[in-house]
Amino acid sequence: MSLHSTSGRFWLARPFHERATQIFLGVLLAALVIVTVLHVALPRGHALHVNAYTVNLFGKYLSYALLAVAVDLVWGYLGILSLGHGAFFAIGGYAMGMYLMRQIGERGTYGHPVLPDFMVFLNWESLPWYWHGFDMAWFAFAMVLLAPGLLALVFGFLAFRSRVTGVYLSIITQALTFALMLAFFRNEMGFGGNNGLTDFREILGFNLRSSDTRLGLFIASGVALALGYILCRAIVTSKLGRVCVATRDAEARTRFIGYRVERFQLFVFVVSAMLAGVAGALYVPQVGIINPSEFSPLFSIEIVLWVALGGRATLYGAVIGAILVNYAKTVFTGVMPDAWLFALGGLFVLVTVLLPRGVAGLLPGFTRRADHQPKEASA
Amino acid sequence: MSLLQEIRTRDRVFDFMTPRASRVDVRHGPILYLEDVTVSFDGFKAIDKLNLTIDDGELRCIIGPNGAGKTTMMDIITGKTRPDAGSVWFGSRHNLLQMTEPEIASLGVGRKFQKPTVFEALSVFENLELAMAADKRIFPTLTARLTGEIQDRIEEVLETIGLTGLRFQPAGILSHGQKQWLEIGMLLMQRPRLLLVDEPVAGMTEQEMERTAELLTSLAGKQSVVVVEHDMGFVRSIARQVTVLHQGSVLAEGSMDQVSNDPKVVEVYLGADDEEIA
Amino acid sequence: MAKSTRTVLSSRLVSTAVAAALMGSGAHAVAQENDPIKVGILHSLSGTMAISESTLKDTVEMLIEQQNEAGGLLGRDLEAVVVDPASNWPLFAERARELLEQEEVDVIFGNWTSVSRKAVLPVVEELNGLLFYPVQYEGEESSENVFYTGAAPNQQAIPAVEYLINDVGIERFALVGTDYVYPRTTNRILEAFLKDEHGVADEDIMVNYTPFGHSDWQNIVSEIRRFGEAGKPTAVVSTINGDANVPFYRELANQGIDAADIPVIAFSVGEQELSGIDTGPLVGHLAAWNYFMSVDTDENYDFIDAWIDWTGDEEAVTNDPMEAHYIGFNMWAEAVRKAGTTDVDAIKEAIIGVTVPNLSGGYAAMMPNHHITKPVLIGEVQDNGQFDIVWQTPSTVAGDAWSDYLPGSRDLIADWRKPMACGNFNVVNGSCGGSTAAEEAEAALAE
Amino acid sequence: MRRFLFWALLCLLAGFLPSAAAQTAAPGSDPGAALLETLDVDSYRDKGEAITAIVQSDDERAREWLQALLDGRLQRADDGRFVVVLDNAGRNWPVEDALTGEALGEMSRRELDRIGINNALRNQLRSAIAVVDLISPDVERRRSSADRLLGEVDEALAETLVPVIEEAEDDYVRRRLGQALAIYQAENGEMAGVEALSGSLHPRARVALNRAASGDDPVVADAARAALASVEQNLKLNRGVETLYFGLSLGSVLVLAAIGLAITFGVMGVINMAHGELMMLGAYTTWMMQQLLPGQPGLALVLSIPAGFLVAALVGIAIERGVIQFLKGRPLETLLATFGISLILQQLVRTVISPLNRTVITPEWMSGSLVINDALSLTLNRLYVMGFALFVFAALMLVMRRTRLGLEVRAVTQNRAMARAMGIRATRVDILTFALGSGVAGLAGVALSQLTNVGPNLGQNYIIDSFMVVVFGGVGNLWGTLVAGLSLGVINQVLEPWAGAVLAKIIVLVFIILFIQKRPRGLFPQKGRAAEG
Repeated sequence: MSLHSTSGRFWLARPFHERATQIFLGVLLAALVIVTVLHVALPRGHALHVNAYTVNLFGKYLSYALLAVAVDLVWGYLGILSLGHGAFFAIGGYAMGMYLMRQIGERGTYGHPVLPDFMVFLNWESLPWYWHGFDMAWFAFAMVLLAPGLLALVFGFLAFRSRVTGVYLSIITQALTFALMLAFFRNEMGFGGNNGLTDFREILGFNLRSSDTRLGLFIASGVALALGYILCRAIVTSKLGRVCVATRDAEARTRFIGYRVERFQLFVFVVSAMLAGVAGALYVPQVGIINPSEFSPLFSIEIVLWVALGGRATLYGAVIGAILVNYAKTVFTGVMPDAWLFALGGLFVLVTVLLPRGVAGLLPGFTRRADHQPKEASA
Repeated sequence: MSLLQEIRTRDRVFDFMTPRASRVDVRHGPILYLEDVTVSFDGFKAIDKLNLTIDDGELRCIIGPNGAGKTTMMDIITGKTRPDAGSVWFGSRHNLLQMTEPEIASLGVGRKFQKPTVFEALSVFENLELAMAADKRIFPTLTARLTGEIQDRIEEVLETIGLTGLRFQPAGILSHGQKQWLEIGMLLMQRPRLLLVDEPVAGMTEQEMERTAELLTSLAGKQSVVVVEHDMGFVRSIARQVTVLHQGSVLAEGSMDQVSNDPKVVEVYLGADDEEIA
Repeated sequence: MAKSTRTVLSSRLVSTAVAAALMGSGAHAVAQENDPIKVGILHSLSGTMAISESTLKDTVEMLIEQQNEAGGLLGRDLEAVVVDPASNWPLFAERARELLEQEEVDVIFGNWTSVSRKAVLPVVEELNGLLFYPVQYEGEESSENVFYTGAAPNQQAIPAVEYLINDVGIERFALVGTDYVYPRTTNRILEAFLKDEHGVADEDIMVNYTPFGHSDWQNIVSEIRRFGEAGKPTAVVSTINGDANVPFYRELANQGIDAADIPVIAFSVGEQELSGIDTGPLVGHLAAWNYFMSVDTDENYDFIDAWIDWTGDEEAVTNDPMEAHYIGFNMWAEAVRKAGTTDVDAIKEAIIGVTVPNLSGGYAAMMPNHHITKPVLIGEVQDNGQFDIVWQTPSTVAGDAWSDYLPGSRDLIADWRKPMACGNFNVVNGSCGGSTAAEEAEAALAE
Repeated sequence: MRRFLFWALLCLLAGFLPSAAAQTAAPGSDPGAALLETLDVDSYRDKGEAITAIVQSDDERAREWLQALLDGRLQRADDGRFVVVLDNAGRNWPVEDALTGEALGEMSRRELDRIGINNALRNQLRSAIAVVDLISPDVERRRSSADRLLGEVDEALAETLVPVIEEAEDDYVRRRLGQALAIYQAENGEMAGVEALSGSLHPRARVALNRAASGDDPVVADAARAALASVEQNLKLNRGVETLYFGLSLGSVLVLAAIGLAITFGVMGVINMAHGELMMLGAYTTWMMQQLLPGQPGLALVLSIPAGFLVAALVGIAIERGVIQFLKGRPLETLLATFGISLILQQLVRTVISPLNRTVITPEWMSGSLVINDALSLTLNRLYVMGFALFVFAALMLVMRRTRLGLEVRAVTQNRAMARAMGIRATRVDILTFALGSGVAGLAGVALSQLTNVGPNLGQNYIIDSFMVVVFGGVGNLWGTLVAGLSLGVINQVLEPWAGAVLAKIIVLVFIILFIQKRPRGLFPQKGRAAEG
């Protein structure tokens, strides 16, 4: 029983002693290596050659997977169905985007040394205060964590303190991301409005338009996913993780045995938001643009579907779900565009009705982890 | 009995985890003190000028017909519901109306719900582990390790509540009675000064009832126990002091015989059924 | 749908399946001489933009089929490679990469929104592809790999405003638009233009921005109404986008503003948009385009008939971006013939200066800045959802990549001919790459 | 440019009284042909003169021609004949001869050349027709023509107008013409006009006063300014009322959109993300009805009220039976499932009907606005929507409070088991409740079809707002929904003028988010242990 084998150990070390985690990390590592080898070693045109496009695609999937893990952490283990995690993802993305914008420097179409293009042709005199510092990588990367974390902290503090839970929480998280979307669409905000941030040149001195850099980003995403996964596992296998599950299933009871539930919720919520931010930061350089549509409630809800499809409260389920759905999306929108929304919609219905435990529920050896399954997420 | 002694000696050994509950000041007077407490939902007065005093180490049974406000009273004591008026004191130092549930809980007020609520997704063992008196702030909880001592302690309580065999089963699969026991076990882990027990024997077999009675009576003395119960037989078997609630205020108080002969009480109880509305 | 396309799709299905099996290693075939020429089509077929873009996809497919019936190009058949970016901007970039890297298409026709173009731009430049962009846009851009067959601001907005001033005698302007880059830039250009060229006073210009799909226009319309009560002839210059238009015009009509009092001239309302509006109350309002379905030329009627036959819908309408694709496609085909190859660099050389007939009885030429010459037409809405052309520039206007009215880009020009070959050449300091704004800023920093 | 009006009116007055309108030209050499000939020129100025000529020729076909020209239906065939197009849809158009009026069958648009006009000419034509109509037997025409002449009067017309004003037996016409005259005078800086106009709220009058105020005669200018100032207060008041009206109308839209949700979400606890799409279906039903009953948009609209309700309700039932019943007590899962349904419904409409928006015609009696005074007029379609919203709300209240269904619904929602025990068929109640909520959504759709696009995305634009309204108002409380909807509407419209549309929306959203923190259960929360959940 996992509890006994691991819970005596140092909390961060626990995941490595879990079979599920070992398998997961193994598979992930293998995937990274294979793709890299097939991409680098094999000549272009070889039947097994993985071209830059595909590498890029998988890089994107991996960053989505990390995002899904973040959502599963709050939904699966804390019972908080956040319909606004896209917001944290997007903010992390914008932080990265701002860094990449500043890296363009004089290579912009107007060749302005400081101001990004969109500011030049919208006649901005000088850089808005919140753009300062983003020319330094360390600052920008710190912001990737802090900005979403801070938003989550403030929002979560208010929400959990006043015990907004269940459906209400879901709906106001949705309102949050919707409001942010409208805000970022406004050009006065100084984030490029609808066009967002694009035309990136290089990251940490590497040319973003070379396939090597893209391979690097792909690997980086993989590593980030692995680390994020380990962190989340460490949390959920700790006593704190069990408090979360307790909160999820019987919040009042947890209070009566002396846990300050709202603080635990806040802590996990913030961690999750930061992970989402990192995912966003990895996503942006790979797709080459960040714009407010990442804030759209629809996207946030889609993330939840990935988790639901993969299987709640398993973490690796979230990863599976994210990759499956997005791969399906890539194929479908290519082959039969009209069918895509039908497929997506159908997935939503079928998974929730027929597959409450998701794909992970079908995997062997799942039952042993069944103890962490939510009995239901009720309002 | 001997077993409980052991527990007591044990907790002197491991006093690093005796709850801060000891801070409760009962040198002068009662451990729980409700005065003129009133609360109403949409105009309906669930509790009406309720006065109640529980002495340290007392075992008190509270009975009353449906809607008498028994559960609401517990909600108020544990901080779940805020009264419109009145005051609630824990010992002579702590005003419970200014504290949150967790604070009240860590002060040493343990509650067993009417409908047994355990963490169904967690194993019996984990349920007890969570309930155990310990540093319940975030980071200590995150880094907490399961030491041998803690395991021993949990094992003992498992013994007490007779769930040793089921320790790694999810609490969800337990029978109703077993859940009742588990919840009591969680109370023991919490080591409270005051236990609020809401219908502990509902759905229990005769033997289980007896063991419960035994347990509660044995607890009394070191900890104060307040039992809300419908089963008159059970009440009779444990009760020293009985309080009868009716329409949110105290109708009668005294020994079981006194109250059961009280005409008001008899009248109130005519036709009252054995189920309280959730 | 053209059979050529279907085959492609199925083949892609297979290849993707393979890709799935081998973790997406796309199988490549090195292009042979007799292989079909691959034409990528990058228009959203699902999502919010499908409304506008799906017809453009059909247009290109129609053009391709016509070309094939005419014997293809260089003796090779053309083959449409259709992908669906699903109105999702990052997906646009991904799809573009797929087209160029996986499908190895020879040219791409696509994009509608500016943001999608911006998303695709780096990819097309990195992989050295060809992109024909058919929609009127805000300018301020000239890429070596992109050909802008839609109108730049000086080919739509400025002539339209001049028409209002000279022919209608408007003295007061309400610039109303959706809050994104095209209206923002256009309105800034117009503001500068009105003030500098026509001495319009500040209080005679009103600017207002609304979010996408804005549906409650009561306040803004009544504001416009009051704005129009100052005793000067007033007009609304609308850069309102897509769905927001219906409620806007409805509100105008209901608050009793008709074209005779305060005409609205729109830059994004075409035949297709009108097909979703009850046009009764719109009659007399204006739109500025480079093409209208009501253009009275035989080329146009042929095009319309072909379109109606292709779609099999008697009511099918044509619009400006469709003509842009018509022109762009013919220009590309012409350039291929001229260069005798589909090689991108050869085409980039060959296409500059290529001239093909447009649908309004004139000719369109590809300028060195990768924009084309277009006539500017002003049309008045009629009750049948068509435009009655009331004014037209005497000759065609050459697209201007960099506006003369914006400080940042005043002294920039684009010329992709060798030796200059620069998209943002600064005529003041004679260097490629950016405006004097750069030096100004540096000076500012130096202080 | 306006000079022609003088001649027009003069000869009209001299020429014929309403009755004696028949003076056909001698058969054979039709002078009309020559007249029309002069229209077929490129320069709009020449066209203008040609129009003047037509007006002056007391040819009784003149009005027809002008009207046809105004509608762009006066065209010339390749064979040189002038024709009036009867219906210009499709590739071939039915036409009739402009001179003889005989039907000429269909002609291809390729062989027809329209006589183009622009807004200037359109104005001129309208005024010309107005002048012609001034002495038409139909009083409505006379009135509208009088309205039309506000601000169109010129020197010559001014003189000739005087007798008309005196003779006009309809005093509305008299008053309007008087105003028209005054406006003309004021614009030319005549004191008389300024005085006559002082106190008038009519925008056109204020335009005139504004001009007078900037005139060179200081006395008149001052008087004009005074006149303008005198109505300033009144205008402010009107503006305030207007804003309030805007707010309420937006609010009533929100209420309509949310009220169905208040039933399914508030009462049943089901989070129906497909609610917006049910509204969309209602809107499309309206469109369908208008397709089924061409030419009678009004009737179609009225009929689509029950139809829309029915369609949405049926789909609602399908959703309840097909999905929601399996997710009892799992609200968050319901949220996801219904979201999936919403995607499916949207795409269904896209593929089955069209991704393009559909045209829904606003019936005559709903277009235009109700004139309170010259400065304040309330747009009719929104007025109707408001009324409709209140009607729906009242109806719902009635159902929930007074009917057996309402009783059972409340029973089931409060204690399912107990209700069951009392012999209430809970499943049936669920179905009916959900059907009711969905049906109401359909009604909202019918109303929205009169305000905004009828397209696949209609639903998405309202779903979030509706949830906000319900949550803000307090779940399970219809009154709360009403109050919340209206107040949010008003707040939004009051903010908009100075914050701008986008910011206003954001502010409202943030406000709601914060409000929920303060009062997690909305404006009118349900209290008691039952609600503690």
